[in-house]
Amino acid sequence: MPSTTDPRTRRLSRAGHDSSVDSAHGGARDHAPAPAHPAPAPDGAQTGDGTVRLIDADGVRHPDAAYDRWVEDVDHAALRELYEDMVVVRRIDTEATALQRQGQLALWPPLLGQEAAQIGSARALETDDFVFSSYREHGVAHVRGIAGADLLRVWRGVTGAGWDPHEARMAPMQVIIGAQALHAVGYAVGILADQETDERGEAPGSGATAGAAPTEAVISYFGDGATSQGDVAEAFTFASTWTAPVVFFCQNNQWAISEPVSLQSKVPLVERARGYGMPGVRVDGNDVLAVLAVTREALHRARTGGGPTFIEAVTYRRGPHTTADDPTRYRTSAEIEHWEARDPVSRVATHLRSEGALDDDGEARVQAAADAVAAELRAGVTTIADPSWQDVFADVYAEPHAELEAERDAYARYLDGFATTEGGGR
Amino acid sequence: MPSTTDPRTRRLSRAGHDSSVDSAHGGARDHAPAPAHPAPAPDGAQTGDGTVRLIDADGVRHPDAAYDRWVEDVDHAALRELYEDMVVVRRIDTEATALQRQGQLALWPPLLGQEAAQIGSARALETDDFVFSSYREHGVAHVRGIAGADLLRVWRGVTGAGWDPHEARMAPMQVIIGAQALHAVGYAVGILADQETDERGEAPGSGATAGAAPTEAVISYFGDGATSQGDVAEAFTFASTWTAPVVFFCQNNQWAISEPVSLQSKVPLVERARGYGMPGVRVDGNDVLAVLAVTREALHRARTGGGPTFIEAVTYRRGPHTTADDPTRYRTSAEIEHWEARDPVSRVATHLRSEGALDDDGEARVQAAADAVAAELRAGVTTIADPSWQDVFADVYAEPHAELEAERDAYARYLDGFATTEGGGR
Amino acid sequence: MTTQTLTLAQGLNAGLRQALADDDHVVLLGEDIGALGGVFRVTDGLQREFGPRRVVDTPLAESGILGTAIGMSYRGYRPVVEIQFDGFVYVAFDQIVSQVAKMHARTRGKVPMPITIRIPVAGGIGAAEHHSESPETYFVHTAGLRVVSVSNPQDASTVLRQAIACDDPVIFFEPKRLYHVKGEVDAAVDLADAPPMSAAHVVRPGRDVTVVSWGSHVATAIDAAEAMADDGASVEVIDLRSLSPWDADAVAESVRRTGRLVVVHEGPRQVGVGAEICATVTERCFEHLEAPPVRVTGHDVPYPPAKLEGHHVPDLDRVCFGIDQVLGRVPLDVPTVTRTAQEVAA
Amino acid sequence: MTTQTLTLAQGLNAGLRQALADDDHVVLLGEDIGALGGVFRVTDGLQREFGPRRVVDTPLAESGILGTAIGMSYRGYRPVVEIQFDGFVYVAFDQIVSQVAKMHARTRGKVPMPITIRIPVAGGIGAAEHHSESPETYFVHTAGLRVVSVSNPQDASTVLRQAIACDDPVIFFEPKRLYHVKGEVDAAVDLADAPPMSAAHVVRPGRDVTVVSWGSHVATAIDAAEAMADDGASVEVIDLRSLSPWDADAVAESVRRTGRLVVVHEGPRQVGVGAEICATVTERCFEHLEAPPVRVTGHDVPYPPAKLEGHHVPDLDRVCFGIDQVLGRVPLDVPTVTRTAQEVAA
Ligand SMILES: Cc1ncc(C[n+]2csc(CCOP(=O)(O)OP(=O)(O)O)c2C)c(N)n1
Ligand SMILES: Cc1ncc(C[n+]2csc(CCOP(=O)(O)OP(=O)(O)O)c2C)c(N)n1
Ligand SMILES: [Mg+2]
Ligand SMILES: [Mg+2]
Repeated sequence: MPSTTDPRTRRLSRAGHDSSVDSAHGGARDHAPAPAHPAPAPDGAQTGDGTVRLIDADGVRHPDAAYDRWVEDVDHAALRELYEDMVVVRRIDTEATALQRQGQLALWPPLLGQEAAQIGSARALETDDFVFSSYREHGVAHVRGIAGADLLRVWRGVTGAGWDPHEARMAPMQVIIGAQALHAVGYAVGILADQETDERGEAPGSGATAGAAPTEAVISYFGDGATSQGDVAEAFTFASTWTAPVVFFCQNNQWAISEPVSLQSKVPLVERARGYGMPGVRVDGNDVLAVLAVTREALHRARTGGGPTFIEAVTYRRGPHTTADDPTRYRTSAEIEHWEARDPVSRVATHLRSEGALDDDGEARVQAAADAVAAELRAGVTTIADPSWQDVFADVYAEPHAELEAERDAYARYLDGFATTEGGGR
Repeated sequence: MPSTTDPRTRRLSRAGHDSSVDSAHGGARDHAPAPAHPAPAPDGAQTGDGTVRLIDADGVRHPDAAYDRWVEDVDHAALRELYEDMVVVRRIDTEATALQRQGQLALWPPLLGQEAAQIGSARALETDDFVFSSYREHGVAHVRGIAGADLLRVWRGVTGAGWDPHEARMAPMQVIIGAQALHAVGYAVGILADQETDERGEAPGSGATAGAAPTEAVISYFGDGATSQGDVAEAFTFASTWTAPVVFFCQNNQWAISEPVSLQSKVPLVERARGYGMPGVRVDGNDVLAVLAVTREALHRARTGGGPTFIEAVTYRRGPHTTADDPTRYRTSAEIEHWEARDPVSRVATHLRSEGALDDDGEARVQAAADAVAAELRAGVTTIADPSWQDVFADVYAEPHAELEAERDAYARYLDGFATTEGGGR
Repeated sequence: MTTQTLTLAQGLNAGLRQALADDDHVVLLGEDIGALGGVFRVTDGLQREFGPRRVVDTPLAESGILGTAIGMSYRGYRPVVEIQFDGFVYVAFDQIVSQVAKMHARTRGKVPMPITIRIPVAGGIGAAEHHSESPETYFVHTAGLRVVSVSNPQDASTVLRQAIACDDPVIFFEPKRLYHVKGEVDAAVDLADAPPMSAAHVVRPGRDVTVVSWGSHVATAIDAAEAMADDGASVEVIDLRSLSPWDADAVAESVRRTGRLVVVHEGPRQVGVGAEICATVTERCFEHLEAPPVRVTGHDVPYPPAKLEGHHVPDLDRVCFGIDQVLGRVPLDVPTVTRTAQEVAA
Repeated sequence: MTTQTLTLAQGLNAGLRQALADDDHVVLLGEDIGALGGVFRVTDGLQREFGPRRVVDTPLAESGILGTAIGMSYRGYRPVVEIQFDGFVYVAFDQIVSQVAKMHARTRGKVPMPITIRIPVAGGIGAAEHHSESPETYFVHTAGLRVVSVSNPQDASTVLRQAIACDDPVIFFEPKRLYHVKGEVDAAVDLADAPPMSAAHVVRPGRDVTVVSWGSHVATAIDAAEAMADDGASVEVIDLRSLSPWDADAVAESVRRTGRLVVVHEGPRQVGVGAEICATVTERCFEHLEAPPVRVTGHDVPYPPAKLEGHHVPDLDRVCFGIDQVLGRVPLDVPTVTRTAQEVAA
C-alpha cells in the first residue's frame, strides 16, 4: 500500500457539517423508553448529507473536493489491492463461520458487510501505529498481518490473545464494550511522553525525532452500541484535553445485538465528537476509498499534533451478531436486502470493471488469493494445539509468585493421583 | 414565587448557537497532558457570545428577545425575593463555614459565588419536581425548605442524609461525582412510566392526567468536573433516547478542586449537549434572573414531552473547595478579584436600587431575614443529637435481617461488659 | 397447585411473568431483553405481553442501567435488571456498592432500593472471556445487599419472585450451566408459604461429611455424595441458596452432626465465600470438627480459556477428592510455600 | 545510609521522588496531584520537579485514569495512579479487575501491567461518606493483582518503590490515619537488600496468641499486646504488609507456636480478608489450634457516619476483647441467629 499522503494537505474535518438536534437519524421516536426496536431508516437518513462517499453503491466514483487529495495515490492497482483485501477477509469470515458450524470454533462474530470499513481504515495505518479493537475486527487483524491459526485461536477457546500484541501492533480483541478506547488514549499519551523523553535524550524506543510532532498514531475501533458506555465518553475527554494522537473509529453497523442504533442516540453518532472538542467525520462505511481517505486525514491530524478525531463509518452487520445469535427475532429481511444492495465489495468490482481495470482473469486471481487464504485458515485451525493444564496457572503474574506456584503444584499432585489409580478418576 | 410560565411559550433552546471546535474556552492548550493549571480566561471567553444574560455585573437589565418571556412575571417584588434568597444562602454559607472552623462541623463545602446559579434554578422548580444534587447545593436545599439542623446534619457527621428525601423532594447530597445524574434520569423515566400506568387506570401517585404530557420534572445538579465522569455521559444518552423529563444543571464554577475546567474540556461544556441529541444552553450563572429563565424553559420542555436539556451555568467558586482545601496552591487572587467584580448578589441589589425598588429599609429587612436564618442555623446545630451506637446497625436492610441483628446483639453484649467492669474499658 | 415441566430459564421466565402480573411497579431493564428476549431467552415474550414501558431495552451501559434503576426506585418502582453476562457487572460496580447497597442506610430507611439484579453466572459452557465469572465474593462482602443463587427450576421461579418482592436489593445469580436443566415448576406458589429466601436446604441427608454448595455445584455435590456412598461415606449436601445472608445455623447444625465440612464453589479460593463459611463454621463448631474444613474451588487465576475450564471448575472428581481429604483418606496437601532463606530472615 | 524523620505521607513522597528519579518510565497519574500535590500532599512538589508529563493531573474520571494507565503500560510506561479516596475506586473497578488484573494472563505474558494503584484507605479520620472504605477484599480476591498495605513511614517509602518496580499491578493501600505518623526513613534503601514486598513482619514477638493485622491496626495490635502483657498474656503481633499474596507461612509458623490466632481488620467481617486468614490457618494448623481463630473487624454495615466510626473501627478495647476471647477468658459469643419454627422447617 502507498504510504501516507503529503502532510502539507492537513485540513479541517467536516466536523461542522449541518445537522440539527431534532433530525433523528433513526426516524422520529416518541418519548417512551424502548419502543419495539425501530429499524434504521433507509439510505437517506443513514448516509445522507454530510457523509463522505467517493464510490457509490453502483460503483460510480464521485469527485470530492475535500477528500480526493487523500487518495490521489490510489491508482487502479492500489484499488485492486483494496478489493482483494475485502474479498479475502470476506472469505476468511465465511470460512470461520463454517468452522464454527463444524464445531472447530466455539463462537465467531461475523464481519460480513463491514469489509470496507475495516480494510479502508486499516490500510490507512503505518506499520508502527497501534490498534486497539473490539472483537469483530478480523479484517483489521488480517491487514496487520495476523493470519491463519492466530486469527482463530481465541475463538477456539485456547487462549485470551491469538497473537503477540507488540509484534502485530494490535492489542488482543476486547470483549468489555468500549474499554479499549481508553487503552488507545493511554498508548497515545505514551507516544507524547516518548517525544518528551526523546527531547531529554533518553528515548525509550519511539521513532520520533526530538521536538517533532508525533509520527506514530493509535486507532481504536468500537461499535455504535459502545458509544453509550461511559468509558468511551471518558476516552473522548482524555484524548481531547490532552490532544492525544488517536483516531476513534466507530463502525456504526446499525445494531448492538438486537438494539438499533436509535436506542443509543437520537442524532448521528458523529455529532458526539464536537461536544468533546474534536473533529468528527461521517463516512460511507461501505466505501473503502472514502474510509481510507477520512482515516488517512485523521491519522495525519494525529501525527501532526492535531489531536483526536472521531470517525463514524456508516455500515451494516449483515450476519448475526455472533454465530449464537438469531437476528430474525429483531430485524427484517427487507432491511438486509436494502444493505445487500449497498455491498462494499461488489461496488469496487463494478467500478474497476467499468474502468477496464478488472477483467475475468483479474477476478480469478483475486478469488484464487481468497481460496489460498481460506485453505490456510482451514489448515491452520487443525494446527492449534490444545493448551495444557499448566496454562491455567501460567502468566497470571509477571514476577515469581510462590503462592500460586504452590497452588499449581498441589493441583499437579492431585492430577498425579489419577495416574497411579487405574482408569484415571471415577 | 410565581409558578411556571405559560406552556404555550414552548420554544427551541439556543442549542444551535455558534461555537467552533477550535475556540477553546480556557484559552489554547498545547497538546501536553497536564500543563500547570491554566487559569480560566477572563470574562470574554467564559461568558462570551451565546451566553444568556439578563442582568449584567453592573446591575443593568438587558432585554432578551428569547428569554424575557420566561420571566415576564418577575416584578420588583419577585426579584427582591430572589435577592433575599441569595443574601440568605450566602449567610447560611458564611455561618456554616464559621461553625466548621469552630469544630461544630467536620467539613463544609462553601457555595460562595454560586448563589444565583442555585437560587435561580431552584426557584424555577415546582413543589412536586425532584432534585438530585451534588454536595454543594445548600442554596437549592434551602429553597426546597430544608433548614437549620437538617442542612448541617450530614456535615456534622451524624448521618448520611439530613432530611427525608421524599418530604423535601430532594435526594441526599451525592459525593460520588456524577452518580446522581443517572438517578435523576431514572426518576424521570419513572414519571413517564407513571403516566402510562395512569392510562391503564392504576395511578401510583402521579399528579399527571391520563394521556397528558408529564407535569412533573426532575433536575440534576453537578459540577464542571463531573462532566468527565462516564456516568454523566451515560445519563445524557439514557435521558435523550428515552426523552426523559430531566434538566441537567451544570454549575461550571471553573474548578474541580485544583483542576481548571480546561482540563475537562477544550470547548464550552454546553457543547456536550448537542452530540447527545438534546438542547444545551449556556447562561451567566451569576445572573439569577437569566438562570431562572433558562431553567424554566428547560423544565417546561421536560414537562411537555420535549425531553432533557443541558444547562451550563457559568459561575465561580470563590471559596475553597471545602474547608479542608487550600486554594492558594492553585489559583491567583487576581482571578478571585475578577469574579468578585461579577458578584451575583450585589448586581441584583444595584439593579433594584437603580429601579427604586430597594432602599435602605428594604435592605435592612433582607439582612434581618438573613440574621434570623443564621441564628436559626447556629441554634440548630446544637440541637443535633449524636447518634447512638445502635444506629451503626440500623436501616442497613429494609426487611428483617436476623444475621445482622445477631451481630448487633453480640456487640451490645460486648458494650455491656464495660458497664460491669469499673472504669468502662482499659 | 399446577406444575409444569420447565427448564430453569423457563422457570425464571414464569417467575418474571408472575411478578409483572402481580405488581404494576415491577419493571424489567436490560440490554436485548425486549424483542430478542435476552440472550438466554429468559425474558422471552414478556415485552410483547407487558409492553415496552415495563420490559425496557436500555442503551448499552450497565452503570446507566443501575443508576436508572435507582432513580426508578426513588419513584416507587421495583426494577429487575438483567446484566447480560457476569463479566459485565463490573462497569456498574460503583452504582451497586456505593449507591444501591447504601441508599437505605444513607437515608435512614426513607428510600428503599427494591432492585433485583439478575446475573447469569459462572462457567462450564465453553464461553468467551468475561462470560464465565463468579463474582459472588464482591457482593457478599458488600453490606446492604442480599445475594442468592438458584440451583433448580422451582427455586428459579419462586426465589426470583421473592427477590423482586423483597424491599432490599438482591443480587440474583442464575448459573448458566443450568439454564436448560428441567424440573417441575409451580409458577404461582404462594410466597407466604414458600421457605424464606435466606434459608439453606438440606438436599441430601448424610452422617459423615457436610458438603455445602450452591448453584450448579449442588448437582456436582449430589453426584459426589452418591459416588462416596459406594465408598462407604455418608455425605450430607446443603444447597446454600442464599449467600448473603447465609444460613450459618443450618450449616453449623449439620457440621455438629458430621464433624466434617467441604465447601464447593467455582470462584477463586482466596477470600472466596468458602473462606467465610469455613471460618464461621470453625468458630461455631470448633469442638465438633474432626478435621479442618476443606475448600474445593476455582484456582486463584483469571477464569481460563474455554478449553481449560475443565481444570478450573470443580467437578465430580475434585469434590470427591475434597471429601476424601476431609475424611483423612488422602492427605490434605495444602499449598505451602517454602520460603527462601532471605525471605525467612526478613 | 542516611535517615530522616518523616511522616508516612512524606515517606511516600520520598519514595515517589526516588522512583521518578530512578526510572524515566515512571509516570504519576491522578486528580489534583500536580499543583495541589494531592489532597494529602503525597505528591507535593513532584510536578514542579519532574514536569507535567510525568506528574499528570487527569480529567475527573477514575475509569479513564486506569484505562489510560493500561495504554501507557502497553507503551512501556510504569504508571503510578492515585485514587483520591478509597470510595472512588469503584468507578474504575472494571478496568482494574477485567483489564489490569487479566492483561498479562490474557496475552500469555506479552503485555505486563506494571501499574501501581495508590489508594488512601480506611477510616478513623472523621471523614464524609465514601472517604473511609476498606475495599481490600475486592482486590485480594481478584487474581492477577498484588495488594499491599503499609504501616510505617519506612515501609511507605520502600514498599512503594518495590511496588512501582514490580512488573505486576499492585494495589497500594495508604492508611489515611497514619499519614501524619512520623518515623525514621532511609528513602534510598537498596531495593535488592530490602525484605521482599510480600513478606510479613513479626513486629512484636510473643508466645500465647498471634495477632495478625496490617495498616493502621498494627499499632492498635501492638498497644493491645502491651496491655495484655500486664494481664499476663504474651502476644505476638504480625504486620502482614502484603495481603495478596499473603505470607501464610509466617502466620502459620507463629500460630503453630502460640496455638491461638486473632485477625484484626477494619473492613466488614463477612468474607473479609480475615476469613481467608482464619480458614487457611485452620487448614494448616488444625492440630495446633487451642481455640478457634477470632476475627476483630468492622461490622457488616456500610461505613457509618463519622460520629459513629468509634463503634465500627476496631480499637484497643475490641482487640483486647478478641485476645481475651481466643484465650477463653471471655466467651466467644459468636453472633448466632435463632431461627423461627417456620424457618427451621424449611
Ligand atoms: C460491558 C459489556 N456489556 C455488554 C456486553 C454484551 N455485548 C457484547 S457485544 C454487544 C453489542 C455491541 O454492539 P456494538 O458496540 O454496536 O458492536 P457490534 O457488535 O455491532 O460490532 C453487547 C451488548 C459486553 N460485551 N460488554
Ligand atoms: C468518583 C469521585 N472521584 C473523585 C472525587 C473527589 N472529589 C470530590 S469533589 C471533586 C471535584 C468536583 O468538581 P466539580 O464537579 O467541578 O464540582 P465542584 O466541587 O466544583 O462543585 C473531586 C475530584 C469524588 N468525590 N468522587
Ligand atoms: Mg453495532
Ligand atoms: Mg467545579
